[in-house]
Amino acid sequence: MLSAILTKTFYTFISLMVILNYALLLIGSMARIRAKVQGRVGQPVWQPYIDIIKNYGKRTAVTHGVMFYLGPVFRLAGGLGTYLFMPVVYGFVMFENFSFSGDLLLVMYFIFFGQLGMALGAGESGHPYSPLGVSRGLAQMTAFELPFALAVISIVAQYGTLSITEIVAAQQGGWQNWVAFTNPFAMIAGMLAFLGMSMQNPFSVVIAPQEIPIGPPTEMHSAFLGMLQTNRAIFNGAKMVLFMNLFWGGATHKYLLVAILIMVVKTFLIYLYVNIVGASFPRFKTEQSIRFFLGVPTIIGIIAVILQSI
Amino acid sequence: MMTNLLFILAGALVLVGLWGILTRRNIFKIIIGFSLVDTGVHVFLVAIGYVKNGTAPIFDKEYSSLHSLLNTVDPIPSALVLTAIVIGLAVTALMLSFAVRLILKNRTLLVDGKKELKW
Amino acid sequence: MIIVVIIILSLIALVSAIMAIISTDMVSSIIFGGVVSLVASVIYLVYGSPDVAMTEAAIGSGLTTVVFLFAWFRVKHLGGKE
Amino acid sequence: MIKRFFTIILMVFFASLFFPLVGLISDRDSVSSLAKDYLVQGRDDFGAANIVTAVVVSYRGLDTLGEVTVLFAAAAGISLVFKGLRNEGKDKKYRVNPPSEILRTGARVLLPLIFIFGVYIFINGHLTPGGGFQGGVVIASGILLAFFAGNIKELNHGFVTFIESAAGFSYVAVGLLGIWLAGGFLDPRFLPMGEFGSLFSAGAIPVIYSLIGLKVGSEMSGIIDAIRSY
Amino acid sequence: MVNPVFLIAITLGFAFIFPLFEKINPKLSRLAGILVFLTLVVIPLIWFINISNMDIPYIYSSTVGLPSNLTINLAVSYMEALVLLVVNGVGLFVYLQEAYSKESPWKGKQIILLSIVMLGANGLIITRDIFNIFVFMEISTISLFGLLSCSSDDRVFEGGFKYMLASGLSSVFYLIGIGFFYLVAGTLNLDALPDGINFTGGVLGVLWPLFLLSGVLIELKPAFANGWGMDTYEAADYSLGAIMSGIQATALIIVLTKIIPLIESNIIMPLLLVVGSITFIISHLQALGQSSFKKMLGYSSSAQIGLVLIVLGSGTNILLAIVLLLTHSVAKSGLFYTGKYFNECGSGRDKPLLVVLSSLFVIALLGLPPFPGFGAKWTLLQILGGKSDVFTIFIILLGSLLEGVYLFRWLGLKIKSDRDSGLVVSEVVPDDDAIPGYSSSDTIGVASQTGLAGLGGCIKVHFSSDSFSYHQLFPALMAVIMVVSGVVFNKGVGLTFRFLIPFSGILFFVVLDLFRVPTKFQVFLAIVASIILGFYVYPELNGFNTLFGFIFLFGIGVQFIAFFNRKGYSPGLMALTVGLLVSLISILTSKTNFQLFFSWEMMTLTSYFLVLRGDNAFAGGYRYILFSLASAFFILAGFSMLHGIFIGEYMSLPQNLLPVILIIIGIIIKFAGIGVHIWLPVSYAEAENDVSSIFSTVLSKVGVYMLFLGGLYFSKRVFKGVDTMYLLGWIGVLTSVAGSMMALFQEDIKYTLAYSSMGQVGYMILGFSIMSHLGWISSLYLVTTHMMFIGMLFLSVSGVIYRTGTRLMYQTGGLIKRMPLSFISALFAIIALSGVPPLSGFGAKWLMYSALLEKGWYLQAAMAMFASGVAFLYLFRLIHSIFLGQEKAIYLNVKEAPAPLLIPQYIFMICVMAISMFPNLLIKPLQTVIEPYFASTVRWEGYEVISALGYWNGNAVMYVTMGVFIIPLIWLLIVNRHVYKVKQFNIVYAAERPFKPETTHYAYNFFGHYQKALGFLVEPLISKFWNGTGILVNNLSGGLRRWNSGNPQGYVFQILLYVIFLSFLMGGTN
Repeated sequence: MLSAILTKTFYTFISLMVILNYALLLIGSMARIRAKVQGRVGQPVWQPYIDIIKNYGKRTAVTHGVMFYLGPVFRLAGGLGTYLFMPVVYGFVMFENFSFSGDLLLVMYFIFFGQLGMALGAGESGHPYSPLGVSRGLAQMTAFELPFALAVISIVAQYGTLSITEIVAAQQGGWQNWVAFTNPFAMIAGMLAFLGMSMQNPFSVVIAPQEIPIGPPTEMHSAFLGMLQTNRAIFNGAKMVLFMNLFWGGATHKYLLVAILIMVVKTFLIYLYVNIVGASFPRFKTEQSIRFFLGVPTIIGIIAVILQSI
Repeated sequence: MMTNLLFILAGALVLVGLWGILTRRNIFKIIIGFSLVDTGVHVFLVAIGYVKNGTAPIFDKEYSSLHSLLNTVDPIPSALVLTAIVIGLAVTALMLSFAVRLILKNRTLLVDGKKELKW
Repeated sequence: MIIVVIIILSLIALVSAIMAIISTDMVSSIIFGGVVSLVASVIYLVYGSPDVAMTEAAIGSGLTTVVFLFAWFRVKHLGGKE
Repeated sequence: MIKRFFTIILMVFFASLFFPLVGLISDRDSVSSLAKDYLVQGRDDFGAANIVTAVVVSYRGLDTLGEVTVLFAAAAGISLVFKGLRNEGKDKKYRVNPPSEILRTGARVLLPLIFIFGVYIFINGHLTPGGGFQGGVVIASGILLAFFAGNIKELNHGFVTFIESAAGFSYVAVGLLGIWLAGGFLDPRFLPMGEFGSLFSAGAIPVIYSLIGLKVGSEMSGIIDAIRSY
Repeated sequence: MVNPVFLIAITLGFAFIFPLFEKINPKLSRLAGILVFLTLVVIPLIWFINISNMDIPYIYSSTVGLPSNLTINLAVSYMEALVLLVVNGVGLFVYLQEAYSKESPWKGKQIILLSIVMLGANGLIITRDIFNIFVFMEISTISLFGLLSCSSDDRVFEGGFKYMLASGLSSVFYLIGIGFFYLVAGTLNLDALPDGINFTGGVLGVLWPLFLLSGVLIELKPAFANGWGMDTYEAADYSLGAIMSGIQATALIIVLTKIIPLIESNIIMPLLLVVGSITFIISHLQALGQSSFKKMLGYSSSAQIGLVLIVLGSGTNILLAIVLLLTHSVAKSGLFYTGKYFNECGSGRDKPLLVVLSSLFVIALLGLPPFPGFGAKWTLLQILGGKSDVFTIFIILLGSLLEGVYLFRWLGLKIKSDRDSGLVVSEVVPDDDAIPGYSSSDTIGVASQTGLAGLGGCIKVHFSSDSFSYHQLFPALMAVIMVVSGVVFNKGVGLTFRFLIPFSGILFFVVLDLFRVPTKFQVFLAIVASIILGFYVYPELNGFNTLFGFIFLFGIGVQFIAFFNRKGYSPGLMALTVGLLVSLISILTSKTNFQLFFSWEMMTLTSYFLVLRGDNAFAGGYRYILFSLASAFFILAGFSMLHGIFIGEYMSLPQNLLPVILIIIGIIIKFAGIGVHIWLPVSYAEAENDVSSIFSTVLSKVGVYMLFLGGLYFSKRVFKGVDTMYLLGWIGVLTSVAGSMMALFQEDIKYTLAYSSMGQVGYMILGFSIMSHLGWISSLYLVTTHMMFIGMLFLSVSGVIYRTGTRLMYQTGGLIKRMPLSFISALFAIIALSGVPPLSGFGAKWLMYSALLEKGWYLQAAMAMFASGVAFLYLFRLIHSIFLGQEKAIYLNVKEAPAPLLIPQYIFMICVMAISMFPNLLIKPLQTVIEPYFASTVRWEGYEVISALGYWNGNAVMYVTMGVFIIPLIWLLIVNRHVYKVKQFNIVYAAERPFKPETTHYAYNFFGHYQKALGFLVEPLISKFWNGTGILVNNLSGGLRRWNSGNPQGYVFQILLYVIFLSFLMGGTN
């Protein structure tokens, strides 16, 4: 019994390491690509590593109370939780994490866990900008939650199961039976919702750099900020993996390394899509983004659901 | 034939009385109308008791009980009317006294002069 | 024969009833009321119920008219014309 | 104007309610069955000559009791209504000319006659037409005449209420006697029937009628005294 | 046996002799009066006892010892003895009140007239002769006029004059009726009618019933011809009001019961039905708009007479009509007197006995338990339901609801303190410049229109000796007699003795209140009582009852601890709360429909008075009772047509579905479905803090219990092509979305929580309506867990309100430093409530969504997710505005919430943690309960619950989350070892430090942008709609009131018109 637990923790540790490093590199390289597109030299690809090491290195002597202390911890736990209950690479024991003990609903609701943590920590900090950012973030979250939920529901209606592994299994066998192609409306609604999740430009009012300096994490610094950045990596990674599994047939292959490579390519493309949209759109006000999400994406989502249910 | 005449009279008295109550605005005229209706009803009741050329139901020694059956008037309606007339007086007297107090309070004889109690 | 008497009496009663209602002077309309009940008591006599006749005469024409007059004199000073 | 119009419609409708039956009912040639029983048994049960009195006092005694209570209540009600008004009406003091000569002397002659006549009526209630009510009212009109003629200035209330209560109470007592001694409530047969047609015949009917006479007389005068304004 | 004539002889003898007697010795004469009135009560009592056991039909005596057909007969049957007993009882009550009243005791003539009124009433009831009825009618009306003349208000002569005209006319018609009757029948004696005579043939046949009936009906003040009566009610003294409605009306109805058998039934029955229904509805409407108390009661008694006419016309058992009539007569005269004392003293502030008495009388009038009217109305509706006479049922219930509207409005305003504005607190965000107080916007429209709004007594009522005068003893005696007779009658209808024992608990606590026992001690006794009740009831419970029994008992029992927080002495609180608990438990243990409905109504009443205890709770209580009454009447209509038994195991499926639909509508109103929800937020928020926490934890579940109770009924659900359960599902979802959306924009904490509990109940209903194993499990799981975490949240919030004194979120802030324990329990509560994974809330969400998806209700699932997202928003707003953010200077020295409030919170927290760790602790028993209804589709493997769609291992999820949470925490602790807390405003803030840091607390209009985007969804359309109906009803009643123009000739015109109306009803003359 004990060895099973040990191997399990070792496997989880490995998969965490993989996703952490991959995500950090991805963020670094994406920032560099964006810079090149805008004609700048841009920061080195491993810049996120530097930030994290710098932040963890710094010692701080200031805290605003217990909740402020627990804020980042909650946030990181949310990110890790979302990641751990999802199979990263289909078919390999090493990468299936704890997906057997919780299904799609659990993962969706774990996103809330992260949001709650950040909100509480920010609220406690006493900085006026952070609750402002939190209220915007939460409002936007409920908005994009609807199309995402509709997309998820139409997939569940299509395959009749909530567990992610089965959904990925059902999409094997060539690109033509990926959800993107068998249930295109769900994919569109899902990807539009993913824009809202990614805090990229059209919907970046939550951490609007000039308006309310980086919103909720304003007061965070040193180790707290470091923890938030690690979470930013893992959480984005987890979300990309989730969307890959749900819509793009997940990453699977005979050999582990090739499967990981497929996962890298697919998630890279998803992240690229988000950044391109981010780079080319101005920032929405909160009510505009709410109205946007409850408009077209929701209608597409409803169509997707109706298509599946007849 | 005799009772029909009385029915007509009774009906007419009642109608005149009601007409008086409804149209006259002087409180006393209304009460007079009311006593007319009362008299009309009493005439009606007596008319009901009349038997063709009947006499009063009062006997003296000579009348044997059987012979008397033929032509006496029905005693019951007259008994009723006796009570009804006295009750009529009691009601009219009480109504008059209420009317006097009402007129002295409202300082007008007209019935719809000053309405304090409505809807 | 008796019918003719009845018809005459009924007519008198009706006319005085109508007069009682439409006459402007209050005392005369009270008197007319008295006349109606007087005629009624005569009619009762003719229709064979003397008890009722006596009561009607005494109460109808006697007391009612008096009570009316007494009440009228209490409020006469307020007597706005009809 | 519309009010007048509606009243006419109302009158027409009531007329249509009454008059169809006028032609319908012809004279009745015989008395109803109940009346037959009263006419036949009236003489034997109560020995009263005047059947109407028999019906009023004994057969339907409760009605008459009710009737007396109505008058009693009306008298009490009227005195209550005018209690508050005692002064206002009176101080008007119309220019009341003193009773004329004829009235005064006439009254002096007539008063005893009226009172005797009244008493006669309610004592012979069971023999001749008339009875308690009629006698009482005659007495009351006698008192009325006394007011007009100025013989009586003020009706002394103590005496009137005494007669009223005493007569009423003894009337109820007679009724109760009826239960214990004779058949039922207000049954006059506990006194001897006496010889048909004579003064002291028909059991307690004359007693009841005289009590009623006294009561009605005092009540009527009470009412007149309350209402009269000068 | 006593001869009936003595009733008449005694009163008459007393009346005649009294003037002399009073001259001799006034005190003694008054005592003699009591003696006489007492004998009037004793004689019928002897008859009643003898008749009921010797069951001889009649005590029969003919006056004047001759054979009965010749004379006037008096007869007393079982029914008449009962009526005599009550009528003379009321007479004695009025005599004692008036002869010994402080200010203006009645003297000679008035006492005579009162005894003559009693004589008239007794005569009317016992005589069997038509003309005699006329005489006694005249006696009672004329003596009433005498009494009228000495009223204090001098408008009485105007009213009296109209009354006389009307009663004169009615006696004229009656006399004409007697004439025609005598022509046809030949005799006047009701018992000796010659049979075989064609009674109703030809013209004559119609005339005599027309005139006889119109004579009696006009005297009974029917709908369109009762202006004269109402003016008299307004001007006359209270005692006369009691006489008119208590004594006279009752006697006249008995006269009517004598006349009805004479007339052919296919003419009289429809006539009575039509006249009764019109009077019942129209008079209630006219009473609605009244501002004068006496006139309101006048209209109400004419309406009650209408109800009795309906019962007589519907041909059901006459005893029902009599019971309704007698309850009305006693309750109405009692109400006249309590109203008199109330109006004299302005408000019920320190008049506890008056408050209790007038509430009892109002409840009795409305036919609510425990009074006889309830049992009578129930049996009546059962019989009507048997004949499926839907129209009459609808009329009766509509009328009772209208009566509830104005009676409870009066009662509420009288009890509530004058501080209470009587209007509804603003529900939408107050505009920016509004001072942090309340801006009143709307009410059900009725209270403010009638100018009564300012009036009202305060519920903070305390028994003080000076407020108690022996005058209130007599109505108290009446109320006690009524309660006892009610219990006895209802026991006859269907309550077993064992069923009534728990209700004696209420009396126990009332007695404690009388002895001014401090609340703390009472609470202790209440907890002991609830434990005993638990053991007493536990063996009987099975299936759903055990679960809901646990919820009710555990929920209220734990929250009793919160009552320890009350200082000093608050009377009535424990009596009502224990009453609520007992009625909830008896709902569970009731075996028959009647018992179920009895306890349902008791629950409604006790909870109404609990709501009314709040400071500004008139509007809330008023809406609460109106909607609860409406829901109860729907259910009553449903039960009456159900024929089968509604309780679980003896289920018999109904033939048609209409009754089930009615019951569902009633239940929807009870759990505040989307269209009928406006009462819930106002009443939950305005009740006192600990009371409103009981309401939202326990009381909101009763509607859900009723659904489960009738579970099998609702499975057969296609009604006219509409799948009722699908519809109910949509109502559930819409309620949850609406509840969450509205909670989002509230500034007042309690309103947010009230809307939130409304939303959560929407989920439970959605779960039920899925009608599958998983659906029911999710609903029941949520029912249990919701009770726990809304309890935690409510109590922690009431702790905050208790300490800071304000209910507005944006006025507080940063309380985490002052009240950490409340913060922790609030944090756990919002995590659980919003469904975030580790805690039990997620379990409920998981079950719900898998049930929805398994069923295929995809859109509902999406809406539910959106609603739970919005729920997460307002919960965060709640905890942020209160506990996080900037601290306010005035709340710097706020202490932690008192212990009694914290203990229940942490008890609930333990349960929540237990269920989160081991979900099967709760799900397994639920499965066994639901097994008989739906096959189980959920498998168990160790701690993992697997459904057709997905799987969830609560235990593993908890461990992983703990692991993922603790490792980073340890890492952070290691890195930032020596850290010290910083003062309030030491933050990286570009601008210079604002003078007062708390101004930067971002809490007011927290989701402003959200409101800009989705505000249109929350427009108070529904409350506008209900206000519209309120105003419409008010204008309707205003219009109807105009009909009685006050002009005597107008009234005469009305009466004559009414006679014509009756003649048409009789089928026209020729």
